[in-house]
This record gives sequence, structure tokens and C-alpha cells, in this order.
Amino acid sequence: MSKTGNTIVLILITLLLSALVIGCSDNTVVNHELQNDISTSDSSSDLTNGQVEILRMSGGDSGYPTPWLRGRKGGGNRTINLIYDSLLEKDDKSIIPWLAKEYEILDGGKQYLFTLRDNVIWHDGTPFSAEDVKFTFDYTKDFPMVESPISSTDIENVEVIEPNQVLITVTEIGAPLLERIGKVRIVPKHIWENVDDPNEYEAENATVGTGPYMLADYNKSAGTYKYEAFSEFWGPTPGAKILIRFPVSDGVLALEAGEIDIVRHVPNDLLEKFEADPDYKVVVGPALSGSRLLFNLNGNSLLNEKSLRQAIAYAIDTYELIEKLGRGIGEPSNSGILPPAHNMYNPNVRQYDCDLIKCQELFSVLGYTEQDQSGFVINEKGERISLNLLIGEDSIRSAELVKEQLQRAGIELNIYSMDGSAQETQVREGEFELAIVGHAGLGDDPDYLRERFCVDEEMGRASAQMATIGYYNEYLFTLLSEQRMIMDFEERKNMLYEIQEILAEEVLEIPLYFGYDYTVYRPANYDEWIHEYDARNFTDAKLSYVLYSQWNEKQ
Amino acid sequence: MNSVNKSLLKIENLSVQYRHDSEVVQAVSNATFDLNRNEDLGIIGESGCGKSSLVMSILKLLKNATVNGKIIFKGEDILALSESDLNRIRWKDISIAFQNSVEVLNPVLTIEAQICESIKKHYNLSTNELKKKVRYLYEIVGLDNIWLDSYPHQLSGGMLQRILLAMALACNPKILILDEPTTSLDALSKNDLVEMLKKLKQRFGFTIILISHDLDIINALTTKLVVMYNGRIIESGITKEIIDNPCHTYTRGFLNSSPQLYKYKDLWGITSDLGLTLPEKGCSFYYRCPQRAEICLTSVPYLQEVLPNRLIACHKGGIETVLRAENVKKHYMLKNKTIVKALNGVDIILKSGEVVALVGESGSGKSTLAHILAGTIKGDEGKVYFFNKETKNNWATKMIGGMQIVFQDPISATNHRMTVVDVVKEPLDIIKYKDQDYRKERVIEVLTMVHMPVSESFLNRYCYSLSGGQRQRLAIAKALITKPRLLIADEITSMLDPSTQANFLREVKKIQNESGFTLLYITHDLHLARKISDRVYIMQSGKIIEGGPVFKIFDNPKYPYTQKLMKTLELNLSGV
Amino acid sequence: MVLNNISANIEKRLRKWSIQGKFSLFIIMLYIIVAVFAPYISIYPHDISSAPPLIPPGGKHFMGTDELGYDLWSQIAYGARISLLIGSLTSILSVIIGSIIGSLSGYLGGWIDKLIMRLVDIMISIPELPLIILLATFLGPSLINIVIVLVIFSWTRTARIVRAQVMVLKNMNYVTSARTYGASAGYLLRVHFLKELFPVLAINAVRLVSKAIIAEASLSFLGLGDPTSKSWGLILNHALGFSGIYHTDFWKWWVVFPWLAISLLVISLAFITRDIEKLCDPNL
Amino acid sequence: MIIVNRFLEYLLTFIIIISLNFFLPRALPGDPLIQLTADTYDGVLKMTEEQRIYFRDYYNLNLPMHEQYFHYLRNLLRLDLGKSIIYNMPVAEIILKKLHWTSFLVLSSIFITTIFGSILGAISAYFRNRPLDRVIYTKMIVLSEIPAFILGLIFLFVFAARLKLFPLYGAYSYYHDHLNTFQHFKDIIHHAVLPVISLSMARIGSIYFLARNSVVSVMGKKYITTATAKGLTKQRIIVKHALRNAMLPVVTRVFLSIGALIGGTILVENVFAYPGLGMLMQEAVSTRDYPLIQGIFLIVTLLTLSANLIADLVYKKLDPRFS
Repeated sequence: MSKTGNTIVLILITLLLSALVIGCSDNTVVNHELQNDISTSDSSSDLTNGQVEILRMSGGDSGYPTPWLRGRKGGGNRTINLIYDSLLEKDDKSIIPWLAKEYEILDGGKQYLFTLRDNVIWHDGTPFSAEDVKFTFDYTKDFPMVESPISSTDIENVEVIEPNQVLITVTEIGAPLLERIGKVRIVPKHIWENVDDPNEYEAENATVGTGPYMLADYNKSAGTYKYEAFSEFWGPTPGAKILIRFPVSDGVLALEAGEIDIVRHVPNDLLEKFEADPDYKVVVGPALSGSRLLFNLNGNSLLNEKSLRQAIAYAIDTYELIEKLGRGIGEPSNSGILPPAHNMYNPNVRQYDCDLIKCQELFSVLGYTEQDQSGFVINEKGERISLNLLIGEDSIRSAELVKEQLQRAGIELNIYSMDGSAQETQVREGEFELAIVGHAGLGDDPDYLRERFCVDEEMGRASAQMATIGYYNEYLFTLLSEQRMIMDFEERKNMLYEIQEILAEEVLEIPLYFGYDYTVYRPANYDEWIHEYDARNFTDAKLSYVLYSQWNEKQ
Repeated sequence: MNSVNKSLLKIENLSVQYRHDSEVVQAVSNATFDLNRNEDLGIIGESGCGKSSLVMSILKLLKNATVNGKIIFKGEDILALSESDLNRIRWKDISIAFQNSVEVLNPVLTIEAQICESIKKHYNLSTNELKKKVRYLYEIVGLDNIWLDSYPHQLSGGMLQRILLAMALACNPKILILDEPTTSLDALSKNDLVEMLKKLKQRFGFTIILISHDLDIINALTTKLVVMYNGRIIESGITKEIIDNPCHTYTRGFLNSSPQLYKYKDLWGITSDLGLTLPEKGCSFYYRCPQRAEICLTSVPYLQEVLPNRLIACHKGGIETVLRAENVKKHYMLKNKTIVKALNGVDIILKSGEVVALVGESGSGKSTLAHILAGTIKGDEGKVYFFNKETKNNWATKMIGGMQIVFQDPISATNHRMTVVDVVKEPLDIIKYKDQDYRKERVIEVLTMVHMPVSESFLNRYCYSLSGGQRQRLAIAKALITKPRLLIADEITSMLDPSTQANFLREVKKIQNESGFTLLYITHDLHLARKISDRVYIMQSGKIIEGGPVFKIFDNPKYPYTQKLMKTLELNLSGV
Repeated sequence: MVLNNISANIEKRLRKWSIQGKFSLFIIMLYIIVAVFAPYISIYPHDISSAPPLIPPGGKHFMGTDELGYDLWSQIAYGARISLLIGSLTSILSVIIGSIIGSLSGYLGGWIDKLIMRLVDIMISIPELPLIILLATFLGPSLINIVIVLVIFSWTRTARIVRAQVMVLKNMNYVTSARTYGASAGYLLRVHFLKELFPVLAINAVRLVSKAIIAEASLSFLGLGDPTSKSWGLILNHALGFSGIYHTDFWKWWVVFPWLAISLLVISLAFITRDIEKLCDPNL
Repeated sequence: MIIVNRFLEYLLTFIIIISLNFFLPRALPGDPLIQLTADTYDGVLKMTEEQRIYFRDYYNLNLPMHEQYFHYLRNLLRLDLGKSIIYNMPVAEIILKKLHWTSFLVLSSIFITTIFGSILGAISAYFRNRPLDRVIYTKMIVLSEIPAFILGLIFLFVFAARLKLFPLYGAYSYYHDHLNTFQHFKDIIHHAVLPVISLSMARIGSIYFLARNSVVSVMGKKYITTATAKGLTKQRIIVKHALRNAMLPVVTRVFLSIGALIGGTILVENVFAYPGLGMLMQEAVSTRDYPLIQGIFLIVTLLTLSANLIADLVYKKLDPRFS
């Protein structure tokens, strides 16, 4: 090879090697590197207090785990919950006291008094006090965290009554406020008070919290996390000495290969296989998400007719949707919008099981009596009921099925698919007739019904982004805004029952069906997985990572 | 035995076949020749006759071709050698200066690298010895060293040829093959090249194998010559002899049409074979050979010795002698009893297919000789042989394919009372050849040959209404109707004006070139003779004093008379 | 008379083709027949579920069904129309546009050449996804829009290759002499360049067919085409998107058959171009 | 002089591309901060209206378009690519950390495709139309039609999952301490084998065909006959004369195909959860993360343009006829 030929080959090789060297040099970013060799230690649980050596799970890169630097993608709070505690927590039944060992609602919901646990210390040893709680709420006024369930305008002021007591007064009474205040992550005052820009603060002590785990390592290029148990944690002993999270190609394969201990979103077709195998345990949380059909009453005048919306509801066969899209697994649709697993679910609202005769009756009410040769109902002018359905790129299969079902009833549906974000923008700007969008977090406080169906005065439309447009019902709006104020659970529940009856009657939204999300894990390695009462995910719940059941009996 | 060690390279019935998908092309068929140390071999022939394939097969450079036969070099058959043994010979003993084109050099390597490559392969010299050697090579081919690290595409045609030569001489080979070295060179650089090659030959003593169709360089550099046609060797012998006296009709046609030799002669190539498929067996030159006969189709002619170290591949032993006259004498008795020796002892030979000019002052006996040869006058002494058979009571002129004569005076050549068709078909009528229709057809045929109208009205016109030029064309037509092998034209154009003469002569030459008969052209006009004839005989007072190829006689005549005659060519009558 | 000499010369040409070449021609014929007669040869409708979901091939559903119970064979038959249309249209158009622009830029040289080459650089470095979404919002769903968008992304490759080739051909004597007769650039392109470029363009065109068919799926999702059109790209995409497709043995028919349809088409096209290439350039 | 105006040309193109990079994402329908909070999937971000305004100003999305453009250009000059909205990390950091994994994959697959593609091309050119050539040729046609990510999936399930010869995911075994860097090096190679092979298998076809045609045409050239006439050995002729000339078109094709290769790598990285740029591009576009989109496309443009530039320079260096 002549001189030049050699030089080119040389350049290529050096490029290759330099890429490698950079690659392997920076795999530790922060904190000390644990020297003990993890992979060989057996992961079977330590028989004494149930704490295992190591817990491995799959997870995406959610950024550097401080409340201000965490990523905005889904699952970002998972990385933070283990490090920072909040005043309250949730187990699989209800809200439970956490940093605040007791709480009192005073003045009909205007004030909340939290008495904090004593002998709680931060990871760096400084004792935890009410000052930290007050500091957190004041600090987030100027520097809001990436995610905060409560906005600083909702809070009037925060006072430290005793070294272990805090009184929070809210600007306006609201039932959901307790749970939201309870979710705020408390940060150490002695660190963050002298941090002028938390959005840039990446020092080592940025990840000091009171939580059961300390951050041992976060690798920016690979997006992997490693936590160590915090030995002097005030609460239930952390479930594992070491906990690591890293992205995997296929969860099921990784589980079967024993490289991770738990996997979510297990395909429904594999459930029998895992159920039959004693090494694995299949668990499922409540069916709290799926997709729903929205209407735009301004988009097509016909949709103003309640009977047409009801006819559509009758046409849609939720059981066929479950059988084909859910592979036979899922909860049927509920016209009252709240999922059956919700604690305020009204079981006896009017349901619209698939019934083509009722459809025909409703069509004739609207004047669509005959049928043309291809089976679509037509009015005397010979016009069909032809509606446009706008969907995002990943709900084409459900759209095709809905189209077929409506066709059986006699309605013609044209499907338009778009990039997800583009579709959401169109829906938000009301450029659609029908639309299929996802819905999640249905287990939360039922106030989301208000956001969806109550027209906000200044915005002139519902405050939720994805909602039916153009429906005006004064009585419903008053009910929705009042229920927010009622602090008493039973009283609020009755009002919501009535709201659900109206929603069922008016058919403002049609949930297609509620899907289950199956999780599989190896009980032999670790068996403390639980889900929060209002969510379906086991790996999100903080209590899954502590030996909660033992601790609970002792309380 | 000594001939063996003297013999450098011996090629024994070498044949080369190319395979293109299905059909097979025979490029060279059983070529045989040998080359001794002090001889330089020239190979000439039309492009596509297989000369390159022959030479390339010597070093087995041909792709998808099968080569069989033997190539003996230093006692070994090259074709049987293994690749590694062959590589020892390649470029070390035998090297090639390829045809001059930039494609022959690797575009991405410097010239120096490509020259050193071969030296490094065959000799292990140190780097500066190598550098010295390359500089020396550049010097001997007259190139400046600055061109050493340039790339092939940066060189001019002349320079490229010198580089190819330098490359070929890099390992001072025993045999240097030159493939068309002068194609793209101008006259000046061609001479430099020839001079250089001669000098180099003296210094290194290599033997040259030269492929070219440039006869100057063949003449200058080679001692032996091989002529190839359609993949076969049809003539081989000493270069000088072949050029002076080619024996194969193809070689003669090849030489005649080269402007280097016949500087003033009109350009006439060998007639093309009109794309007719070559005969399977039999001589492949059949369709273009002026003296083809049935025998030529019987089998493939192989090389036989016809003259001392001259081999010809022709069933008819090379070019036939059409007419031979020995010691022809003729005297006239004038009234006052003085005897005029018109001819005293003339010997003349006419070969088939050539144009011979008989030149001499008026009264030198040219016409008399013509008439004697044609049999219209009886000579006193001497014999005339037509195809080696003595001519008596003009049997030779009353046959098809015999001999005909056309006289000087067109008017007396045709009887003005006869119609055109009768005049022209008279010879056939006399010998009662076939039927009237055939004769009429032949008339039309020959008349079109001489560009005369063939309408019915013209055919029945009487000759007296025709002009001198037309009458002369009729005479020619009459002579051609019997497809003669020899046509004697006695001053046929002297009566014509230059323009008619030019057209007339051009037509005659064209017909001669196509049908291949021998033309004895008697004239006193040296310019014309130089223009159309291949060979010339000079007559002075009844004797042929000198004869031979036109370029020899006209360029360096031996006899004073001829030299005087030749001077008249330069004479410019306007006296400037 | 005219007919049989056309068929004779086709037959003569065909004799020289390799067996794979002939076999591929047969397959292409088959594809076209399937595409044209799709409604008649598919027993079940392609957009109405006619069987339980995901049943393996057997009996009437000899290619099995997908997750919604649509018969796979009828989907592939109907999909053939769209995929063949898009595949061929895109590759032909982008090869034509590419060669015209390429030869203009190669032939004219000077600043035009620079302009076009820099345009090509820009086009290549523009990321495809956002541009597709942008075009989708403006153009809206139709077959032609898909072809337009695909052509926008694929003409640059051909342009670059054609330009290089034309720059070499430009200095050939037969081109310079044609120019002396006043031959226009169009004439030169048509008579001299295209014949010379044909083998290179043919290979390029084949490669584009497969890319276009697969890309069509993602374009249909983003709103450029009809998402329920059941083109091969779409079927393959739904199959690959089904969660757990690899753990179960659904892929044995749901992924294999559409992928087989695409690669069989592309492989036979590749063999055809190889034979064309051989005819045009004997020493290959 | 040529180099200078050549450089100016590339600079102008670069500026046009940068501006396109700025305006193209913003022309897409949808707004990054609103997008993130549309409660349409699990674990979605909860963000109050007040927060949305705070962060809109933080990312100065509230400024008029031209002001944002100047901000963007000014930061670009200071090599500050801004902060990603979804990753909440400086874009430069994200990209540089992940770029070297992607470039490692791309370069090694280029290395393999060029070497094996040319060797196979040369072999099948050398045995032209004989059985060996026909076998390789058909295999190559079939192979080059399978998209890289399908090959990746097949390898993942067969070699990684069932035969357990190769790891299932990642660029190296996470949190597994090695005795020395050599061990670590081996581990990286072990993880990279399947992605690189699936990428190379999909690309090798085009290089093979090009090399084959080019070697065949070069072997027919006259200077090869000259070389044989010089008595050089077969190998020397192939290496010194044939390959040198045959490699010219292959080298330029390799550099030109870098752009396309990056596209292919994205899908393969996704299949093997390889921490390269991978799905970053898709994610950035679907969540309208303007700074991240701009950053990634800037890097891709830099790579493509420099690849073109290198292709030109290398070709000029290799082929004297053009310099």
C-alpha cells in the first residue's frame, strides 16, 4: 500500500480506538465507587431482616436525580422518591403518614397542621426539622421544581409552630390539596439555602435527602442509576443494600436471563407461561388507563345531538375492543368516566352495552330512517352520517376497530392519522370532529373531571388539554366546581355520584376500555412489591423498596 | 548446430483463439518463424491481422485466449513454462514497448515507480543504485529528469513513447518488442526515435521485433520481414528483397498503397472483400487476390520456399508472370535500304495484377514492342510467352481472359460505320461467345464500367457521331469485354485533353484495381508513368536499359540516360 | 409481421438472461397479476374482521390473520397495489429527477454545478422526520403526497452519481463532436448520457423500491397517506409494533409473509437489473 | 485559492443548514411544555400553569421568533447548545456523552463493511461468473435487502437470548467492576459485536457490488497487462496496481454513506438498548424539544458535511488525475 493508503487506514484505526478510550473512561460521574464486586454476590434475601443484597431493575434515563434537574420524561419522579421523602405517602389502601407522623385539617380545610416525626436525619447527618419543610415551600415559590403537584399560589403561608410542627394555610379550600401537599419532596435547608440557581446545581451534596436510599452513581452517557441503602433511615428498613436501574433491550428476556428482578408491561400472551412457572409471580394493579373517544360539538353540528352521541356509545362494543386490543384482558368501558377501581366509582349509572337496535331507534329520532346499499343510514335527503376521526400515530388499530363497529351500526367514519404531538395540538385547538386520545392517572383525585368538563371562565374552555369541546351545562358546571370544596369524603362521594349520572346521560366522552398492566417478578429474590392505591404501577411506589409490611405490623 | 545456438527465438505453428461468449475467433493460425541473434524482425500487416496477438502471446499476456504451438526461447518452450519461470523471463529477457497510449501506464503511480518496479523484481539493487539506473535510462532516451516523479497523464505523446522505451529497456532485455512505436509521432520525432534505437541497439545489442505498418521505420530498423494476413503468415524473407520484389499479391498490394514508398503514386488500397465471408478452407485472401483461381479454394496454402530464403503461402507460388518476352528483335527496311533497328534484343517480364509503364522517347520502339507482344506485328526474332505458353497466330488475344491491346488513335480504333453496341461486342461475335443477349448484357456491363451511357438510343448510335474521348472509351470497353488478364495500352491518353485524360486514366486504374488485370502502359509522359504505375521499364533506341519498382528507378536511376530523363521532371518550362 | 419480429427480438434478448433473471421476471408478473386482481382472488375482505384474531395459517385463511382478525392474504393482496405503485413511482421519479439535475449540474458545471451540489449537501443533512411531519401538516393525506415526500429524500443520491458519470462522459469525443453540430443538453442527455447511465440508474432504482415500500408505512402514520391502506409497509409495521410478537410464534406468519413479499420483489428486481447490467456492459 | 473558496462554499451551506435547524422544529405544530403535560400516558408530568410560564421564560420560548434566533446564534458561537427540555441537561453534554458510542458503532461497521466488502468484491471479481462468484453474488443480494433492525432483532433473539453467547443490552456490563482496562475493553467489544454485525451485514451489499464492478473493470485495463508483462507476481499486481485503482470509487462511496449509516444506527441502537444517539432523535422530535433537536441535527450535519469534505480531499489525494 502506498504511503497515502497507509495513512488513511491509520486515521480510521486511531479514530476507532480514541472513541473506545473516551467511552470507558467516564463511566463514574459522582459519589464514591463501591469496590465490592456486585455481580457475583448471590441475590437471595438475607434471612435475618428480609433485606436483599442487590435489586436490579430496568429503567430509562430520567436525568440527574435532584428535584430541579430530573428529566421531564415519564418516570422522572421514580428516581427522586427514593432519595427525598414527602410529608405523606400512599400504600395500596390509602394515604399514610410519612415524614409527618400526624396531620390535622383545621378550619374546614383552610389550614393543615403536620406534626413531624422525631429523630429523622439527612443523609449527611444533620437533623431534620420543620425549618426544612418551611424552607422547601418558600424556596419553591421562587424556584419551582420540575414537577410540583401544588402551585405556590395555592399556599398562603407556612409557619413553624414547634420544632416538629408545621402549619400550612391554603388560599382556597380544596379536597385534593391534602394529598398534593403531602406529595411535595422536602429538601434540606442547610444545603439549598445558599444555592442561588438550583437548575444548575450539580454538586455532590445536591442529592442529600432523608429517603431510604442514597445516590451512589448516575452515568450520564448510559443513563444508569445506582443507589445504596441509607443505614440510619428513620422508617422501614430499605429493601436492598444496593439498587441499580439500567436500560434493557427487552424486559422479558432480561428477566428470564435473571439479569433484572422485575419487569412491567408484560405482553398479555405470555401471562399463562409465567403464571404456570413457580419461579415467577404475576401481579396486576387496578385498570386505570386506556384510550377514550372525544367529541367536538362545534366541529360538527350533528354531534350536538345527545341521541347521536348515545347511538355512537351503543355502537361501540367495548368487549370486542378488550378481546382484540387487550388480547382478552381489560375492564369494560364506564360511561361515568371514573374507572371501576376508583374509590368514588358509581356502579349504577346508565351503561351503553353494544345494541344495534337502540342505535336504529336513535337514528330514526334524528331522521335517519333508510339505509343505502353499502349499509350506511341516510336521511330523506340521502345524506349519510359521516364523521372524521383524528388519531395519533400509535392508535391506528383501535381506530380501525371503532370504524368497523360504527360501520356495522350504519355510521361512516373517516380516519386521519398524524404525529402524536401534532394531533394533540389539533385537538387542543378544536380542529377535529372525533378524536381518540389516551387517558392516564384515572386513580387520582376525581377533580380531573372538573378540569375536563367544566368550562374555565377566562380560558373559555376546559382547563384540561385533552377534553370534549362545546358542551355547556350550567348545572353540571356548578356541581363540578362545588365538589372540589367539600372536604368530607362521603358527602363529596354523593355529589360525584350525581356528576357521573349526568356524564353517563350526556355521553361527553366514551372510554374505549380500561387496560391492565401486568408485572412479573421473581418472588425468591424479593417479594415486597406493592402498588399505590390510586396507581397501577408497582415499580413507582416508594413502599415497594422498603420492608413496609414488617414495619407496618410494628406501628 | 551453430544455427541453433545462433537462433534466439523459434516460433512453431503458433495459433491463438479468443472466446467471446459463444463464438470463437481465430486470431493467429499456425505461424512459424525464427529469429537469430543479429537479425531484427519486422512484422507488417493490416490492423486486425493478428500481429499484436502473435507478439503478446510470446509472453502469454493474452486474456481469455487459448494459445497452442511452441515458442522456443533459449531451448525452453515458453508456453509450457510455469507462471513463476515465465515471470523470470518476462521483461528480463523479452520486454515490450507497448503501443503509445496513456492507458498503458498506471494512472495513480509515478513514472519512476513504474520503471523501478521491474528493475526491483529482476535485480536487487540498493535504492541509490536504482535511482542512478533510472536516471541513466532517462538520459539514454533523451528525457529530462524532472519528469521522473510526474504522472502519466501529465506527459505529451512523444515523451510517453520515450518513457515506454525506457521502461522496456530497464532490465536490458535480449529481445525488445516494439508495438507500433511511431503511430502518433510526427516525422521529426520519428526520425529521432529511429536514430536513438539504432544507437541503443549498438550499445546494448538487443534484438528488435518491430510491429508496424510504417514502411520507413521497417526499412530502417529490420533485416527480416514477416507479412501477416488474417492471422496467417503469407510471406517472410529479407526486408530489402521483399520491399523491392514482393512475391505475394497481398504484400505487393500492401507496399503499393503506402505513400512512403510510392511518393507520387495515387493512393489505391487493395480492393475490399465486400464483407463476403472468408472461405472455410482455402486461401483467405481469395476474394481480394487479383489472380484467384479454383485451386486457391482447395486447401489452405502453407509457406513454401519460392526464392532463396523467401517463403510464400500461395497455391500459385506467389505472383504469376503473365507475359515474358525474350530477346525480341525487329528491323525495318527503308526505301534507301538503310535498316532501322526498331528493337534489338528486348527482354521484358509482366507480373499479374501490376501496372507497368514502358517509357521512352518517341521512336525508341515502344509501340513496336507493344504490337509485337500483342501479336499484331510479327517480330523478327525472340519469343513471347503468355502464361508460359508461346504466343502464335494470336491465340492469346482471341480468348476470354487473354490479352488485349488498345491503340493510341481512338478514331481508327473504332469503325465509324458500326453502332456502338456492335463495336463493343465485336470480339465476342468473332469468337461466337455465348448468345446475343449475353453479349448485349456484357456490352452494357463494360460500358457502365467506363462510364458511358447505356440507353438504347446510344447503343444504336453510329460511332462517327462520338468524340475522341468517347471513342477511346469504346476501345477500352471493347478490350475489356473479353475480361483480359493483360491489357496493353499504347499511348492511349496522348490524344486526350488533360481533364478527359485525368478522368480516363482514373477510370482505367479503378477497373484495373478491381478486376486485377496487368496493364502495360506505354507512354512518353514521365509524370503519368509516375502517377499510376508500380514498375517501369526505360527504353532507349530499341533496348530496355533499365527496369524496376517506380521509386527505385525514379529516385536513383543508374543509367545516364535515365538520369537525364528524370531531370526533365524538374524542368519548369516557364523557365523560372 | 411487426408483432412476431418484436417477440422474436425479445425472445432473442431473453435467451441471454440467467435463470434467476427469468424466474424474477415471472415473479414480477405474478405480483402485478395479484395487485390487479386483488378483489377477486382474496376470499375475505381486507378491512373487515373475518376470523378470530391471530389464528395461524391453515384452511381458508392460508396466511393466518392479524390481531384484529383481518385475513393476512387479502391484506397482502390489497397492499400489493399500494406498495407496488409507491415503490415503482418513487424509484422512477427520483431516478428521473436525480439524473436530470445530476446531468445538468455535471454537464453545465460552473456556478450552477456548485449551487446544485450545495443544495444536495443541504438536502442530505436535513433530518427526515421533522420535515415529514411538516410536509404532512401542509400536504395532507394522499398517495401522491407520499411519493412527493419520498422523492424529495431520495433524488439526491442519484443526482450525485449521475453528476460524477456525466463529468466523465462530457469529455468523450463523441459528445464534443455532437456539441459541434449544436446538439442541445437535452439531446445529449437523451441520446448519449442516459444509455450510458442506464445500468447505474437501474441498480439505484431497485434499491429505492424497497426503501420506499418500507418508508411508506411511517409516512402513512404521520398523516401523508391513508393509515388503513394495508400496504405491506403498514402490515409489517403493525406486526413489529405488536407487544410480545417475538416471544409468541405469531411472527411466523404475521411478520414473515409481508417481509417475504417485500424482499422477494426486491430480490427479483435486483436479479433483473443485474442481467440488464450484463447486457449493457459485457465485461461485467 | 480553490481550498479557500471551497471552504467558503461549505461555510455558506453550513449557515443555511443551521438556520434550517432553528426554524424547522419551530414550524412543527405543538409546543414543548404543553406537550409534556397532556395527560395521555402513564407517569406523565404534572405541571401547574404557573410552572409552565416560569419554564417558558426559562427556555425563553416567550420571546419573538427573531430574538430567539439571535439568542440561538449567539449561544452557538459560544458553543453553548442550550439545555434540553426533556432531559433537563445541557444538550452538548448529552450529545457528546452519547456521540462516541454511536461513532464507535458507525466507524467499526464502516471499517468492517469496507474491508470485507472489498475483499469479497475482489474475490468474486477474480472468479467472475464461476460458481463461487454466483454464490456470493446471490447471498449479497438477499442479505443487503434485509433492514438492519430486523437483522438486529434476529441476532438478539437467537444469539443473545437463546444461545446466550452475547449480552442482551447496553454498551458494557453496568456496575460490574473489572480488574483492568483490558477486561473493560473486552467487555465493550463483547457488547458491541451484535449491533456492529447487524449494521455491517445490511451495508456490506452495496460496497460489495461497487468493489466487484470496479475490480472487474480495472482488471480489464491495459496497465494491468503491462504489469503482467513486467513479470510481477499476481499478488503484487493485485495489491499495487488493481486494488489501488479499484478502491477509488469505494472510498468515496464509504465517506458519502456516513450520513445514511447514522440513520441505520438509530434503529439498531434501539434494538440493543445501546446508549448512542439512538432514539434521542425520535424522542426530541415527538416531544418538540427544540434545543435537543437543534443540537442533534447540528452534530449530524457536521458529520455529513465533514464526511463529504473528507471524501473530496481523500479522492484528490488518492487519484492524481484530479488534484
